[in-house]
Amino acid sequence: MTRPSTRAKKEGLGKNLQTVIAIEELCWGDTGLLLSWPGQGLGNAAIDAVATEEQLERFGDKWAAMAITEPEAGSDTASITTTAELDGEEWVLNGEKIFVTAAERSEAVVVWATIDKEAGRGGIKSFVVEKGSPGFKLDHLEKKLGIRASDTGTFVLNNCRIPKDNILGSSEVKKSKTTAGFKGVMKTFDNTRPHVAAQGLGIARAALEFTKEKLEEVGAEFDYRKSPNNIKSREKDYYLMEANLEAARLLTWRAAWMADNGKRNSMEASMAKAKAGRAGTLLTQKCCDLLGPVGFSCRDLAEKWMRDAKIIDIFEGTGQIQHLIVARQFLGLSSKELK
Amino acid sequence: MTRPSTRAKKEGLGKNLQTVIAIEELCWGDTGLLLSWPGQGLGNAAIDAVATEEQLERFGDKWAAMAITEPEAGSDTASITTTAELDGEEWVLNGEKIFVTAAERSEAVVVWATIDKEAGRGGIKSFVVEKGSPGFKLDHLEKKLGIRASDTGTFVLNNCRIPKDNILGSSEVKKSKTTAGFKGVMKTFDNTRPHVAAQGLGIARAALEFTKEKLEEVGAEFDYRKSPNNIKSREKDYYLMEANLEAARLLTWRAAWMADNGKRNSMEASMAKAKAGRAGTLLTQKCCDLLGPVGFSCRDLAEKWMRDAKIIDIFEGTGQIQHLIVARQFLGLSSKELK
Amino acid sequence: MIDFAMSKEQQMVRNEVAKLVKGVVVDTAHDMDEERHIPPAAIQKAWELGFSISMIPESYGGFGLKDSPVETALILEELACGDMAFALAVMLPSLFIHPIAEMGTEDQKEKYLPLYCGETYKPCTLAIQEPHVGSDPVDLETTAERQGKAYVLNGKKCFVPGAAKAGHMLVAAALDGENNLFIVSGDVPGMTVGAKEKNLGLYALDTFEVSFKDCAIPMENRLGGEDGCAYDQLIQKSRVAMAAIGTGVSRASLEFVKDYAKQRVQFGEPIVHRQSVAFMLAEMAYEVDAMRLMTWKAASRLEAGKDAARESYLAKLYTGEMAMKVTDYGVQVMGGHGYIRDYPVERYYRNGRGISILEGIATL
Amino acid sequence: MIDFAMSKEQQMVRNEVAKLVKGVVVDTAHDMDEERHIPPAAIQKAWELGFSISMIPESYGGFGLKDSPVETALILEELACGDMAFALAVMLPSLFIHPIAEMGTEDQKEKYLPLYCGETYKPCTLAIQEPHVGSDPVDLETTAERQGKAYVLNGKKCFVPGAAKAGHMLVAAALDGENNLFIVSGDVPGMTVGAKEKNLGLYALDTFEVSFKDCAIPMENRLGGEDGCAYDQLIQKSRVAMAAIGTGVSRASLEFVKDYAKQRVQFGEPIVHRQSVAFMLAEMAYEVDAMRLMTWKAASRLEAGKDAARESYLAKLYTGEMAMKVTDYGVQVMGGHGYIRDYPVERYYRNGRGISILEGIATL
Repeated sequence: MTRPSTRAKKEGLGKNLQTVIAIEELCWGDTGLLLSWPGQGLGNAAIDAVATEEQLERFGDKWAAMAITEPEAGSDTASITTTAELDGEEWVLNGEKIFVTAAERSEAVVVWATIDKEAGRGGIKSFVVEKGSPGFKLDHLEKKLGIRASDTGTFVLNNCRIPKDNILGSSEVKKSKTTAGFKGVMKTFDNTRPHVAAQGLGIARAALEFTKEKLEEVGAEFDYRKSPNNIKSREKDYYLMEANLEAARLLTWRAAWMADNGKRNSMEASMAKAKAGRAGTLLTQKCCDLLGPVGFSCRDLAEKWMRDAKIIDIFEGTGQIQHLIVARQFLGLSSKELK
Repeated sequence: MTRPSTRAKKEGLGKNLQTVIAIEELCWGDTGLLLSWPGQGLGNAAIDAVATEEQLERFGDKWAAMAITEPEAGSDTASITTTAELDGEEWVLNGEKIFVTAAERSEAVVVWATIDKEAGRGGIKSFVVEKGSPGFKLDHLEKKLGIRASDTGTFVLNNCRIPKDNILGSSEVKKSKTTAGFKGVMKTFDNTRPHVAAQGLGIARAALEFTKEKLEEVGAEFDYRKSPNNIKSREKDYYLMEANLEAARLLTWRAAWMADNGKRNSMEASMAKAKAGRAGTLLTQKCCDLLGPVGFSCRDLAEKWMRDAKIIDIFEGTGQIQHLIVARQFLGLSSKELK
Repeated sequence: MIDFAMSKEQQMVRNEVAKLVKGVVVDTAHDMDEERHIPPAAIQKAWELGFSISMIPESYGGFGLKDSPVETALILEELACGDMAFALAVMLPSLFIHPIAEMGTEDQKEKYLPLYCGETYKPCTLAIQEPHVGSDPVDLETTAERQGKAYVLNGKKCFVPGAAKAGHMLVAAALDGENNLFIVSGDVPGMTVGAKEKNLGLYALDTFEVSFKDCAIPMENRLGGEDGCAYDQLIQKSRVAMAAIGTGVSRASLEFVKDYAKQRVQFGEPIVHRQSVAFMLAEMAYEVDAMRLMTWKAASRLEAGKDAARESYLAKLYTGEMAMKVTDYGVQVMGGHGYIRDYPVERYYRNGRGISILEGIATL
Repeated sequence: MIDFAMSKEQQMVRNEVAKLVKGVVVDTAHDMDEERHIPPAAIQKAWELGFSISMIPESYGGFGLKDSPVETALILEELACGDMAFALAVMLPSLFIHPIAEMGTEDQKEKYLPLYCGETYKPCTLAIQEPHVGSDPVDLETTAERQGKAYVLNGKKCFVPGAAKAGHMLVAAALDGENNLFIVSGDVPGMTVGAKEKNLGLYALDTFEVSFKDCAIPMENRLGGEDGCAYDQLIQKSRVAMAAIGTGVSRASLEFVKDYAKQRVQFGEPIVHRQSVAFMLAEMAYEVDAMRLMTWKAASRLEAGKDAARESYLAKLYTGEMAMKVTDYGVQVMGGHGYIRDYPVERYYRNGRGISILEGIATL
């Protein structure tokens, strides 16, 4: 249900839309859990998207995490310094990867590394590194603000050796600055940004439903007829949150629907992620505020949703990066014109 | 009362603070009117700040407007193209100046022009051009969103000739990129930004008081004791507006107080302007919303305050420019590092 | 079935309106605003496209097409993207025609629809909003009281578009605590139409305060007869219509400043090269899309014959908030130029405030 | 007379606290949070600076200095800039000592102040907030009823700091509809202190739910005796104290990310070179200043002996909103690193939410 790319091919259109709806439901439960779901995640999405038949055979059923970020390369994915060098029949990888989701539970990790630093983006490739590969070590797991059910870790690659065939896509280095190869890897994100947005919808809806229930217990009334200025403050806050959630949901559905219908959706995917990330963050903060003591205590889940929701504004491209993507595409600007 | 710089010198400290308080009161009345007050405005502030004794004698009692902006030079004041060339005992000015406040009513205009385009900022000087000077023509007056009692106009300078002594400050061209001369002129704004912020306070307070009165007439109760989440939406909105207005006021007072106490306040002046401009804009919009039909009709003044308030977010440096100034100073960045 | 694509027919309708707007609105909107007047010829041209009467049965003078709230939402966005006052003026007769067609008795339809479904635009209108602070279209202060064979109306309405020239208007009033609509002839005694209102926005649109003092109207003029009408449904349609208009006004501001900001050079580069400007435009872009999607969702429910209380409420609430934000950003991006009435963003800003405030001034 | 300068004395006090924070808080705040525990030695060190008892007359064990709400606000901001949980723990006894000193009868002062104004930090506390949604410190559900020579308390409190170890606490309850405070001994029958609460923030601070079931306390334990106390004044002081703490937490986030953002290089430049980041920092900077000025204004009114109902309300409302916004920006500026507990902004974000929610957990 949550791994659309391979199955969608078989079952026809509409899978992206089905996926974002399913993800909202699952994250209404727990986002950390969803992220700890075998095979759910960027690693498998990348494999599904670009693996050869032979690679699909070898890795298709493995739970694969994705390792991009480095201590000095966050939003700036093009500046990664982990290297891969071909040595006979093996690639030798060296570097450090942080913020890897499902670092501990996964069976393999798709590691981004450069095979030619001079080539910039053109030299960046992704490699499937299976757990147990020599020189591949999970250094530590992070303690986080939220999504604590999910394990996030740091890997160190110290002369890590993997088979030559573990490279995803071609090993050819394109010398131009923005190559098809790098763009191909980045494209994975166009598909997954609506998924991340949907995670935000699930968290926000859970918080909102709980808040509504609790407010009704103490006399709040929700009547979609009355002028919003004559009602109680907490009631109007609720309506505004509901409207924002609905707006984020429709933007998310649209982006997924476009993917299902073969339309380029890079801008719309970023719109969804930008809106859902921000709306979810503000909405869960407000829910805690309206709930007062119930929103600050860990006895109920409102505080957890506030902690969880914040990640949607951050991972797989911060809100600022999403705005950059939207603005560049909407205005037709290059990354040099709008930095 | 509203022209502090010359008088403050005689009467001692506290004049900036007195001025911002007085401006708030006057703009509680009407900002357009304040801007049409003889001698109130940037032109006189510039003359007061840098004029020689002889010039003070000649222009001190003249109502002087300020002409900086050009069709292609708005926030980017350094790029002005109006030229001044010395021809014997006269300066000859050529160019077009827009958005000149009190264009029609003033008796003289302080015009910014470059005497050496190659020198960049170093070549920019200001000149007192009296009404009636040959080649100096008020082209037209603007129709505006708000502050309609104030006249805003466009001047065309076509071989406009003025006496050699009408230049304010030295005619020496400093070749460095950010010269003391240009900075001196820009410094005028450090002093006036809190004044502009205070205009915003006056408009916002008028709107807020009117709104409170009207809301009370239909049963709203304001009791500074009760938890803000249990009250009516319009009551909480009111409190939030009041708090934002108070925050903007205190930032404004602080900036003025610093000037009175000989402290460099460029950053704090921009903080006040940024906050007051934004808070006033949002607050007057919200007042109209809360007032419903009364906020949309011209029978009452709420709609006028909404139109007037918007100028505070724009003139004498937009909100974006103010954020730039604050950020550069707070972070210690040059204008090259943070564009 | 979730679908975000317009049908061919919907695209056609939208293109037709876009053509009209380009032809008779875009270049004249500024002058209409300045002169506080819309040329009747322009309105007549729009009338001839027949949107207001397409759903009216042919026997009453209409085209007998299926009523489509989604299509009407598309039309309203497009018209309002040209000019909000023009959009409201053009669609004005719908305020009277549509409720009669949907909720009127046979007699009422026969009597009133042919009057207004002809080839010439004839103003007829709807009076819902009341002029006091805190007024609420579902909590009316205007009352109707049964006296013998008449209903007697008392109360005050405001922002009634076209009231001065309207042959008839529907008036919302509470009868025994229930909201009802009454068909009122333009010359009925006890009704006073005030002078043209001056408002923050919509300078070009004629709106009026209308007062009723012991204004007696015949019993048969209660919309829907003795059963009354589905008043809440009218409110839902009115909310979605305003949401569509809010989307249009906001889009107009976005489109204008998008081009402006790409061309305006400051500090040696187009101002869109600055994140503060570019991010405002990005936010405007996705909020306009979100407004449209909210509108479409509510309109789709109405089109499917479902209750849209929630969706119409959220659509109006959201577009009301966002139209203000987007039109504010529009002015802000342009700086000083945004404050000058030579540029349309000034008008959008004033009109944008109307989306949340105005009630019952448009319908689907 | 409007004045924004700190007096020499105020500067001295602030510097002293800043030194303490640098010495015993900054490096340990993260571990205190992780271990959900504050080392008693650190608290004792702060206690020895004597802030909590400086205004208590020497005859009761204090220093007999003039009470200064402004000075206390400075202290609270500084402590909370180090760590909010630490600030609340250190100032905990004030919650009991100050109301007794200000509003207690002579007997109450004599009996209780010397117990807690010694050289050693001894916990005593205040129970105001109630655990239900919509709870309001001025609209209490906990009741006190007069029965013979006793007051009988019934109700539930939450977020009571230090309740488990407190020798005494003040409990807020409504007596005949009027809010009152009652002095309750830690071992009184009918009072139950629950397990340590787990909360969104303040992991290191011990807070508890406290229940009262027919809990009888002696008549003389009503604060202020038969006249009761100026309860609203306590609420005012409590609001301003929280505003000062909110300023401190926000400043901590601002200071941390200011340095981080100047050093963090992405896309070849420090991230502060981007307007989106720089403008967030600019907004954080002026909002922290605004929060502080709002706090100072309210504290000044209290210091002058004036009613500060309006100013204290606005200060808490504003700092509650802005502490959330500023600490959110703090996390956002740092991106993924902001989400990791190795950096303090994660803690500030959780604590920041407490400013608007928590009531009566601090006082001046």
